[in-house]
Amino acid sequence: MFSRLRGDFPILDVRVGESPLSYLDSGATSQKPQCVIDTFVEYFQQRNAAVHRGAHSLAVEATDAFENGRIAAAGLVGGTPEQVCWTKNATEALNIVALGMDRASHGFGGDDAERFALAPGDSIVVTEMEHHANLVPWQQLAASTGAQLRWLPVTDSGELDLTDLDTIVDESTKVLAFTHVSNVLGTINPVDRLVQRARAIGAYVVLDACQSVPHMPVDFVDLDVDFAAFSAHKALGPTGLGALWGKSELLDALPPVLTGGSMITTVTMEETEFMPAPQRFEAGTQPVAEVAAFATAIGYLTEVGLDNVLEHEKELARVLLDGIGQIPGIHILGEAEDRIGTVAFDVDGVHAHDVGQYLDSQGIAVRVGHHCAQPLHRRFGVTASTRASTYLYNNVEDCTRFLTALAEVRPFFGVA
Amino acid sequence: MFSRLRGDFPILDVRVGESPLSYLDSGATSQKPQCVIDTFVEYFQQRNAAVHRGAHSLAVEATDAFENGRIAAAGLVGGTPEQVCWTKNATEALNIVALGMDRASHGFGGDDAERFALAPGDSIVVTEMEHHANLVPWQQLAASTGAQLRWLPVTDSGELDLTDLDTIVDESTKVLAFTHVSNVLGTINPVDRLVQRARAIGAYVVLDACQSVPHMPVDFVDLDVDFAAFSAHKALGPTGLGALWGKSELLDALPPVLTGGSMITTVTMEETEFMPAPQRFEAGTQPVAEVAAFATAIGYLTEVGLDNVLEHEKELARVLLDGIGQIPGIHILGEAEDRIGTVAFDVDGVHAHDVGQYLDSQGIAVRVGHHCAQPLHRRFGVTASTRASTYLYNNVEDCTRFLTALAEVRPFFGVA
Amino acid sequence: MSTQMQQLYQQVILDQSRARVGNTELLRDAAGSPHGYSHQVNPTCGDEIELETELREDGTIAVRWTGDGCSISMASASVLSELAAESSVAQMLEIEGAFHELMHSRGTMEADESILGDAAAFTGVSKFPARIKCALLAWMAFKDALNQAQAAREEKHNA
Amino acid sequence: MSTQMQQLYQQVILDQSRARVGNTELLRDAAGSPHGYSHQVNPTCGDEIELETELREDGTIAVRWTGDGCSISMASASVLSELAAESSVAQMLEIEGAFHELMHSRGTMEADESILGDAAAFTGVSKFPARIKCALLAWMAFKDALNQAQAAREEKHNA
Ligand SMILES: Cc1ncc(COP(=O)(O)O)c(C=O)c1O
Ligand SMILES: Cc1ncc(COP(=O)(O)O)c(C=O)c1O
Repeated sequence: MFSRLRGDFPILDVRVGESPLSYLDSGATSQKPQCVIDTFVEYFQQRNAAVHRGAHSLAVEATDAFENGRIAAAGLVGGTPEQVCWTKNATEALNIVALGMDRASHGFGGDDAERFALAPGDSIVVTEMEHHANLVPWQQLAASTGAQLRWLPVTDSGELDLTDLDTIVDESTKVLAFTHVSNVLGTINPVDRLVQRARAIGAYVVLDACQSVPHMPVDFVDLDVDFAAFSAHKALGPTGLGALWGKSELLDALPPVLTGGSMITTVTMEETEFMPAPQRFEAGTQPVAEVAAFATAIGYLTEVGLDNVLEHEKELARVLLDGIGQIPGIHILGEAEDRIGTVAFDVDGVHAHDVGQYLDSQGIAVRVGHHCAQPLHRRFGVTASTRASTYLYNNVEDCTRFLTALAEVRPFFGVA
Repeated sequence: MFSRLRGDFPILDVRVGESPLSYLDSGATSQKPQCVIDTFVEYFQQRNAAVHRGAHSLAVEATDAFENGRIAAAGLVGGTPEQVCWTKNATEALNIVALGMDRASHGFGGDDAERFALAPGDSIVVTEMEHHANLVPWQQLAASTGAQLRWLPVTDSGELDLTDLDTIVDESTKVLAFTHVSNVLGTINPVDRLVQRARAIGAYVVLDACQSVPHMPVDFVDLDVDFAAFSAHKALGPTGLGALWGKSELLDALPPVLTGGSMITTVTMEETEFMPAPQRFEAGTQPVAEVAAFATAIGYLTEVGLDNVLEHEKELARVLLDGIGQIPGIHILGEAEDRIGTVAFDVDGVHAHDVGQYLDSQGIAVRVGHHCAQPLHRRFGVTASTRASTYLYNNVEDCTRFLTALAEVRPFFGVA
Repeated sequence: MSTQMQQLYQQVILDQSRARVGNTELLRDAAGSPHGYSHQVNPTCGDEIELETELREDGTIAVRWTGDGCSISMASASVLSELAAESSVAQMLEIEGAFHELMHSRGTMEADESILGDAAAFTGVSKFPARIKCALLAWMAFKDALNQAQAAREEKHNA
Repeated sequence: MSTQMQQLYQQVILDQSRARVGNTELLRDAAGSPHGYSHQVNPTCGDEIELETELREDGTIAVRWTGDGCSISMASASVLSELAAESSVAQMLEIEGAFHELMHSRGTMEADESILGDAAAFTGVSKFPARIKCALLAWMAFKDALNQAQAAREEKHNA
């Protein structure tokens, strides 16, 4: 199955200079199958209009496309369509939660929102492996409310160190925010264990699901998290779209951050009443074509089966880990057993940027740098790493081409 | 010229039931020429990647596409590319300013941001004709800082009533936020006069340029505003994209609202330093395909010439105003001389929703409701209106089809 | 004129939208019996209704409303008021359920006139997704206000 | 191996990236003469440089830096330090200007070796937009630090 579906992704036929392309940067953003591209074309050629606003036929069709996207997303991650709020990316989704709590802490949202208020003496817990998108907003919330920011450390093998879980997450903890899967290490974190602890002390759980939703079956209801964020562009969907998922009763109580049209009931010059979720978080004209295209992407992913995707990636991860292990002078960051097909590493004596450049000259696209996780890199004593990340369209040949080129890197730069 | 370019818009060939489509709802969102759609296809088939992040060739091409969009936008509205910050829509852009000032008022952004701090005793001035997107965020800022919200009233003819300008905008005023062109009345407001007053008392000027940028030549540098917002989807561009424009020294000082990846320089677990504009406002993965497509849209608009677009729309407005004036029982909202091709009206005895439904049955797409301007409708003593709004692809035939159908509305509903 | 338009704007609807049965000043706390009040807004178009229900001693329901909206929403409030005048609470709940189901059928359902009475005239609305909310506005207000009236009655009993 | 790669990674660059001329502990306020300091970060990849310039009495410039980055950025800092040791302030500003222009030429310019010396080896970098910042990192720090050193000298004169 996986060898056949490569043909659905036109970009895989692009050549880089004289080389074929091996795209191993899906952790940053995924490529799109033709059916997703077609949905864009079809939407703009046949049904483009503002949603939720007009009585005219195009507007009705556009609204249908938009709301069907919500239904598809709820099918993908669990819960009801009203629990899915569209955002520009996952970063906005995480910010909506942190900034909504900020506003609640400053008296917005009335009694309903009081449950989200933080104050000095409270704590927010994140982890040392967070993407900046799930770290910086919490730093800002801590700064704004006087709450303390704490974090769970990471072990040498790239897993969360839960030794002190019960002291780090304690009675003072109001929010526990962590990533489902590390975008650098590929580690799948034990959501159950963390949710259990949060429930025991009554903290809200915010899950960064950016690297899980595209790569494995995920059900936020089963996981029993309170809020979750993911982005469409990493899951075969278009750029310009992410989603915030939340428990309805919480979403309806959280003060909105971006305000304006389409999220209000009554507006006078003096004051405004907001709609319930999801509209309350969807101010202004929405990414409608993007939602329509994402619905197609979700259909595609569901057809393939996310359990199959995970299995396929685990196989590729095995090939990558084994292969890299045989090349001298390369240190893998984190070797967790439970993982997706993402592997980051450091090359002795050659900076990641140079590694990436060399691989690119062979048509192999990887990501280099800190991957928006500076603290995690600091934890491993490096400022940058090279990351190969796979997806359902990658095959063993991509991996072996990558490994062959990687073995040439240190000789090329004269350090072996 | 204008008759020829209709062929560039595939959606205009869609049929609504048995009728051809007359799309008169461009005030809500515009249709897209084929070249813009093609850019999407080409981007996703050939150059899709995360920008500003990878060293690999696709990432370089994607970054080029993204940054060339910024150059194109600066070409459209004046200033330098760094003055253009991409947002999800114009609503986000306006919120970035209001929420940035909110954060500045609460001590964020250090000394540089102090100039944006508001406190009790200060005032914020808007107008009675604002879209909710340029009203609600300022209400929120007033609520959060204790500043007073004031507004300029609207005359019966649908223009800003500037009689009391000097007392409404006074020494206490820190922000003057107003729309360049009303999305309901079509009125073009006298930016010069308002900017002059704001300069005299040292207030920041925030211009909602959503309805001007698509329909007429606009140069924010010439207008001498401090911040401005517009959206791509109303200007032949894709959904999911808007822009905040600002003076560089102000953008660099305004505290960011959404935080996360790609907008930081250094992140530790404890704290974060932000990049200057535009990156400081572009957290997370950006709408890259959308920016690429918008660059194509800008090229198209520039080729046609925005002075020609305005002239064309003024002609259509004349046809609409004259025609509606001859139908008994219809009241036009605002009859400003200086206007774009947007006309809203109230039909005696028939609710706007029913008017729109009738027109739709003839293939004529208009918008009905409050058009995200409840206070303005209240000002004119109605809760809803019907709005016909034109763009460069509309022709006189669209207007006459609309007028013929409109004349049938009251008879159909038995009120004439 | 398309037949869809004729299906949508049945003569019953046009007539009822002018008749506006039940459109009268609200009594609020001046109402003698246990009562409930609801204010519903359709944010899309600004349609609004304020509706109150009063549970009279004799088991009948009085409905009063004021509002502003399109012919569909006004006709729906009018038909609702007419039906309320002739029905028991249990019957009204049955009608409400049937009406809700009909509206969400996207034109695939036959209306059961024996339950719905004049409300069956709204069958055509279900083919116009943007108008379903208009037809349901008064019914949402009714359901909400009725709940409150019932709660108020409970309270009175227990007091 | 593509010829573009060979153009990018000239032997001079590979050698200089290992030589790291000028890579030594900073003196900061322990420096005798007027000096300036700059810390530059390339947010894309995390490359960092801390660089200081000292304006000696005899008109020469001392450059010291510490940093962490790719071969291009390290080689660039190294070449810069070598050039600084042989050049006047005016010459360094000329080189800086020429280097900046070369980097933004996208491969369309011939490097003027008589001005640029070893820095001409970076010509190939200008074809790799993502790497231009790497090559410029040390130069941005140099320009910033030099400005400060000059300001410090002014101040000393005026004091
Ligand atoms: C005058 C005006 N301001 C603001 C907006 C909001 O723009 P957007 O929906 O792109 O956020 C609109 C359009 O909806 C508008 O017409
Ligand atoms: C783990 C993780 N969290 C958050 C993000 C941010 O997502 P986005 O860029 O779509 O906002 C990413 C990807 O960049 C990620 O990998």
